[in-house]
Amino acid sequence: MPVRTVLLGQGTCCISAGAKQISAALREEIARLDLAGTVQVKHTGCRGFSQIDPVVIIEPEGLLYSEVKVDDAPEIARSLLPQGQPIERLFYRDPVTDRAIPHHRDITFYNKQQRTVLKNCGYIDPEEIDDYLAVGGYQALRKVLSEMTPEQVIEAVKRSGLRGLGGGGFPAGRKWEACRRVPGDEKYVVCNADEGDPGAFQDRSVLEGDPHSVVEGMIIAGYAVGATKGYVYVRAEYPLAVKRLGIAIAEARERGFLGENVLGNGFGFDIEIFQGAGAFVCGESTALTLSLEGARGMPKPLPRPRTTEVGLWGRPTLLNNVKTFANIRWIINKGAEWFASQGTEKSKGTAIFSLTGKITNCGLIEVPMGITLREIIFDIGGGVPGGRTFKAVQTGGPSGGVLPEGLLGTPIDFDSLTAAGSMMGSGGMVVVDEDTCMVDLARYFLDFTQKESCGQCSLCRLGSVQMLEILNAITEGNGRIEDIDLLIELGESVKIGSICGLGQSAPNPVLSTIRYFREEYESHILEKKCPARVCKGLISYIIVSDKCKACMICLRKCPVEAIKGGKKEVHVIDQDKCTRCGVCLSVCPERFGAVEIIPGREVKIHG
Amino acid sequence: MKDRLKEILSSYKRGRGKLIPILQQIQERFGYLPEEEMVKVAQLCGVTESKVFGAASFYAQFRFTPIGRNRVMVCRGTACHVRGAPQILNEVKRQLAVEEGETTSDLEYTLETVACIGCCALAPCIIINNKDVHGRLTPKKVTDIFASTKKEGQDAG
Amino acid sequence: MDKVVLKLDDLEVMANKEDTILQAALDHGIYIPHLCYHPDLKPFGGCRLCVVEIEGRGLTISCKAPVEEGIAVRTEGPEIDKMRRVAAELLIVNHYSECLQCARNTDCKLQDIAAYIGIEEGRLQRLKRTARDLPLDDSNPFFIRDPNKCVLCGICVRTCEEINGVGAIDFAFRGLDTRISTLKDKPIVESRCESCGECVVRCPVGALVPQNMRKPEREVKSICPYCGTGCGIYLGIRGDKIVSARGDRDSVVNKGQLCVKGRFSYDFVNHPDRLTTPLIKRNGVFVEATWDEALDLVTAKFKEAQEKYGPEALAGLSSARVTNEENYLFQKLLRSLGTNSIDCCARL
Amino acid sequence: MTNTVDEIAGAGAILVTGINPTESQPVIGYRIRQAVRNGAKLIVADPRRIQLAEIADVHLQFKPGTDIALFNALAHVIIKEGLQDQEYIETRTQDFQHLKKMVEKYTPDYVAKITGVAAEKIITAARLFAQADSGSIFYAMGVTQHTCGTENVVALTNLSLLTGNLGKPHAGMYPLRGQNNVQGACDMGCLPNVLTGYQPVHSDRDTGTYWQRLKGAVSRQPSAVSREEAGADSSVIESIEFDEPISLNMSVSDTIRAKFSRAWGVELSDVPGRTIAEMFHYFPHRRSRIMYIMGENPVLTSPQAELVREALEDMDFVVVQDIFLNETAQYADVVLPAASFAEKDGTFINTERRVQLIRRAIKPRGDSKADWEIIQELANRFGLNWNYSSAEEIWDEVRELTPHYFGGMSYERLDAGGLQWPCTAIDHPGTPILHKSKFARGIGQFSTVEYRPLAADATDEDYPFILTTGRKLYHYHTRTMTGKSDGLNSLIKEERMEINPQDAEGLGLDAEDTVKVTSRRGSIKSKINLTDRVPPGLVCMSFHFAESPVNVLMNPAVCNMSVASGLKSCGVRIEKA
Repeated sequence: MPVRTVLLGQGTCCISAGAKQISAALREEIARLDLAGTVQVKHTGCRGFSQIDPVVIIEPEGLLYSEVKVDDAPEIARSLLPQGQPIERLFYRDPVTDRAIPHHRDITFYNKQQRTVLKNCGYIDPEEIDDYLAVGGYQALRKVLSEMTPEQVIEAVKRSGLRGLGGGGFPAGRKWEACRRVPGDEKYVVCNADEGDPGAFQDRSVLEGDPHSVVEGMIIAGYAVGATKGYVYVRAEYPLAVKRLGIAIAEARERGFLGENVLGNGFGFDIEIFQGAGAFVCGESTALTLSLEGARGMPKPLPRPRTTEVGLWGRPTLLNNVKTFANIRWIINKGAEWFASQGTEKSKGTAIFSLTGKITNCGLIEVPMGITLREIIFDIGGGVPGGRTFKAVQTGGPSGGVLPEGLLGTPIDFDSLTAAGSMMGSGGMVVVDEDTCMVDLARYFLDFTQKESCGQCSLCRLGSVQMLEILNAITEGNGRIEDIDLLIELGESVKIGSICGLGQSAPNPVLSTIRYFREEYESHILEKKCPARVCKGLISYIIVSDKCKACMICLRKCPVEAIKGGKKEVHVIDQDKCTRCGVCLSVCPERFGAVEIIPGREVKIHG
Repeated sequence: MKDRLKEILSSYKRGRGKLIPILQQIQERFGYLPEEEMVKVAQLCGVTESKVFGAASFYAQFRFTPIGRNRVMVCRGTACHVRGAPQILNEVKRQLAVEEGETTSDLEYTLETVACIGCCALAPCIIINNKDVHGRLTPKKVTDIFASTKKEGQDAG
Repeated sequence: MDKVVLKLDDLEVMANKEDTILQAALDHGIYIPHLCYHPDLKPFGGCRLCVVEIEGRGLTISCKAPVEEGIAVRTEGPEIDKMRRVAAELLIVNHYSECLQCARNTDCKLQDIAAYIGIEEGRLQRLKRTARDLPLDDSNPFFIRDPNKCVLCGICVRTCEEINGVGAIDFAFRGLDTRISTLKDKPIVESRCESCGECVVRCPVGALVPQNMRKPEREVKSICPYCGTGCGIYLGIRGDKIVSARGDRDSVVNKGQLCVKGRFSYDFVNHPDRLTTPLIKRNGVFVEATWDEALDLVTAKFKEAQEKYGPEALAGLSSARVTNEENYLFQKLLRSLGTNSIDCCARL
Repeated sequence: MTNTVDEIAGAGAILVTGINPTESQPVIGYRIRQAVRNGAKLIVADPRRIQLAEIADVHLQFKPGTDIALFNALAHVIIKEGLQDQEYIETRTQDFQHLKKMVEKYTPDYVAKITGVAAEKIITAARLFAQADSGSIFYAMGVTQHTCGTENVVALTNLSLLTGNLGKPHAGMYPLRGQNNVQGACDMGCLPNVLTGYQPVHSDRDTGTYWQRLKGAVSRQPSAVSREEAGADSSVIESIEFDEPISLNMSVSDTIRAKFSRAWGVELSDVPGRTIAEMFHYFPHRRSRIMYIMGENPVLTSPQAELVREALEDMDFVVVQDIFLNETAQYADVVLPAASFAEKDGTFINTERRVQLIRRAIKPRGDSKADWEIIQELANRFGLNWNYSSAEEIWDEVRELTPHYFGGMSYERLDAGGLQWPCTAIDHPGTPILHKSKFARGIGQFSTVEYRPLAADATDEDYPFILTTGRKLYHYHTRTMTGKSDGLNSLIKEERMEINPQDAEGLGLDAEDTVKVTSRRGSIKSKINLTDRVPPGLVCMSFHFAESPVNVLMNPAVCNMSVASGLKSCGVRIEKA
């Protein structure tokens, strides 16, 4: 029996950081040292702390090595010899205290979290069903099939208070019940894994790290609503998730969890993977079903029957998010009451966020509902790095909004976030600092939504473009003060008038940035300055004369020959010629740091 | 009510359900969707050619012109954006002398952007040929990447 | 048919149970702005202009909302007006603006909406023009497609699909790039389009217009002269020429629909090759003659042959294209002249 | 047509054979597609992959000339699986047992060998048609223009009767009319043997006449329905529901002749007249000496045009009355200029038996006159002393003499919308559906028709391809009208014979090549269209273009029952020109 297990995260992010090569090297070394009998190397999903990937964990000690390189493999292997010692230099260092932390359980990023859905991500091999079974996998399904009626299952989900974790927050139990009630012997269960929100990757991580939990949840849902067929609609940009889910489904079928006669119970259910071809709007239920049917994913306008009544192929269809399905086994195993005891009055259980942006500890986190933004950002996330100042946090992706520092006390739940002008959305949480321009951020999100607009309804198609054009003008220095009110008017109309959630929420980033950062808009328009020094039209590159060593690098590299000067002659940027491409800044040797960006364009005096 | 239901159900030609997977396979094979193939798919799925094109052009994944030997995707995810993706995209454009969605004239590179590849910790990043992720980029690093890949390409050629 | 009573603004109206709020309103003379609704087609819900408020329930689009007993519907109100105005303004700045150069000038739904809302120049100027400059498709000899005037109501797409079952066009791309397209945006003649023009007659704006369109002065009801279906038509007349044709919506046969021939192919009536005077062949060449000369000659020859060979010498071939009355007289004449040798091309 | 165009969209199942409605009757094509969208099952039986085949549930792509075997096989499956409408058969038909016995040998496997259609497809098609709530059958020239045309129709009628689909909504038989007033021309008595409303002009006492042969066919396969559906020529009186059916005996025709003689003030002949085929192709000794041709172009439309030209040249005198100087007019001694449909009042009868008004919209071009005015002037030169001042007056005379068809159809009523015959009285609503409660004869008769291999114009070594004909959407008939439209001409410029790419490759043909097509009767030239709409071995042309007069190639052999020409297929040889 192996004495030790080496856990190696193999999520997309880990692999991007080189986890595959490390694994190969490590295995080779272990074989070379003849440790194969006592050390088992296990591939797992991502553990979520992307910032320090690739991560190697040694169990049972619980040692964590961060930012491991291929060259570290021999040393890690040697440390696993009976006489081996932990490798201190690979320990994670707390960014605040700079203290080395050997054990993963002591890392603040982890110890403030409450992992349910992500519990096994990073601990089990997602390509081995036995690993899943070893942590109690498919017990919920066995229990459901042997002890519970479909109605009892639905009752349990209802009592748990679980709400749809795809963004909408519709009570899952009620949706299941509605789907069960519609007569029909042909129904579908669809798992929405079309995670198109730029800046969110929790669905991917769950599918890569613990795919069986989703499969199990779907089978239980199928039993509860009376469906025989399930689809997982997953982005084609997630090849690893597709692969692991495919393996999981095949294994589940082999073990009798899927098929015509699940666990000999007479209940038949099977799952097919459908790879979404890239359309953000397909996260909307009717668009998603149209997409499954091979059509353009154009959401169907209200009033219309719900998807639970007329869904895929016109049949009753239960559509839930990856995380919603992944929660089901816990509700069944630990009980609805256990689940309902977590979180807040109206938002039960946990929330998962992709914590990114200007944040020290970037990664995937699972927290109890009700935790405040401040706890997430500063305790788990470690605050803003590089001594910069926190400015705002953006949640909910393109559909959400930004919240300023004053709202950091806002508890995380569906309703509080919405009230603050943002939303839970699909769980993106992007922290921005003083170097981020809020106008540019709003422009960025609108650029995204207008590209992703299905083009069907006039308000979303044309309104989002109109707003983008106005924001472009503002960021280029051509804004008019009345544009702010125009943005609000357009935004509110698009909000009221668009067909689907994508359109209705498209103005949120603009409206919330105006709400909390109106002065930034005003300085763009009135002072022609971008305070965050981002908007090209409203900044200037200058060469600080006493830092300039007249090395000629920037002068030669400037594509428009806007830099004057010569050998031993301090360089100066001709602001009329400068296109603000930023080449000078990137080529100026770091030790000089002579090129700086300053807000505004009235800088000729510097010449 | 019965009539309405009948109408709803009969409007579905289920062959259509395989449309997108089939298009994905075609693109896998050709790198893009050739016109003749779309005509064949239409017949196979029992829909008209315009429907095939309408659906295909809706999704970001599908292309209608041949693709370069190397596919460069610049992530335009939020994390990448706030960490400087626009500059990265500009630099890539300049390196390859193409705009987004275009292919270099020597068919060596196709430049695309992608909503998010989910490597937010590595932001800003690009992914080449769907496998090589280059993260924590600066414009300078971009220059290096293409200098080396171009060289490799030449060596291979 | 079951009826329900509802309130539309201050009017209490009775509507068919199957109707939508928009249908009920239009039936009762209450105009609710709309672009993408067409009575022949399933509702689409894209233009968002037909928004109304059902009291106690909030806003909804009236083209998809069914009437219900007792509901009170408001077709105007501050929130509705604001949203509708913005939607209309967005459409207008996205639309080619030279109305006088448009074949649909004065017969345009977008103009109707602008008139209803009352466009303020100052408001429009705040917005960026998003109208495009895409190439026209004039490949079809009978109609022109102008994507720059298209409002993406999808009526043409639905017509082609729901009315004709052809499906030559569909929405393509998305966002601002969304357009109505054939496979790979090729010219419409290279698609499976059957040139029936059903989309042209339903287009609410000038995005689909007949080539060389001339508005008729008056219309005359008739029946299409082509195949045996017998579609009802209205011929559009200007001066003494046929300049257009449209389907008769009241005809139970075609319900307003026509094919390419029935809608666009009346050139033959005014064609210079038409026979305008009797001709007599003299020495192998046709020479113009008066009616008297021609008919006298025919009479003389008929009589001559009858005397020489008997009445059976005469045979007549009648036409599947002339009227019943004429066919009747034709056989009456031949039979009156003593022959039963009359046939038509029923078997050809 | 037994039912209406309006009912099509609600059909439960539709069998389309020998017709390409999306090109030849486009609006009916829309309705069929609409029916499919509404859930109808569509079965297309056609050697070509016509457009409707693309949306069909089953496409039975049979070898040309094997229609009867196929239809009998469908009957076989229906009976074998007990899918027939037993109650209908018992109450409304007779001789079911004969049919049952006859179709016994037409097993799917046996017929698969004959037709080249997979047995499973035959079974599927039979089930789809028989299990639907209602089933309608669409056919036209592709079925009737065969040497066995009438038999084909009988076989189809058997299917309709078997499944109880005659006399109810959304069902029935739809023989589609190619021209706007074919139905009217026949209903008006422009046939040698009958007067208006198919009233017999003479008895069948002479042998060898058209009428006699028709009667012969009737007695061999006495299904009332099938004869009516075989085409207007066989729409004999008894097939229709009249208040007082007119029986077919000698005294009746005498009475009728007397009635018309009295009304017209002339003595009517009871000498049988000649059919079009007889006028041009057969019995040269019985050829007329004088031809009066109104609005027709037989030089292009008749099979074996050479014979027609010869016959016309041989005539003493030819009068052509038309709106254009067409190919036939070249053979005329006198040409009379007629007014177009837009320049006169009158009525047309459409394919669903609906009489509809046309109205004068503009005045006749130049000195041209409405056909009826020309005929009247001619009549008066013979001293017939006619005095019609309007089309309506003529119509009223038709109504008076044909009360069992048109009695109730005043112009006033027609002005409000068309009416479908029979419409016997001014308060009669017209008849949308025929045979609703009973057949004219009281009972529907199953008839037995056996498949016979096509002998007349089979393929052989010298003529290895089968040529069939069809219409194109963008043209009409011989293009006398559509050829004047620049738009239509630009959409289809010339004839292009459809040929399978495989065959073209075998012949070494490129897409832009011109071919010479030769049959046992002549040869013509045509460009080609490489398409898999036609299977290998089959080629297809239209008769629209004078430059490629396909009927030159055709076999004038007639169906021995209905005298329709065998225009639909013949063996040909194809060479690069």
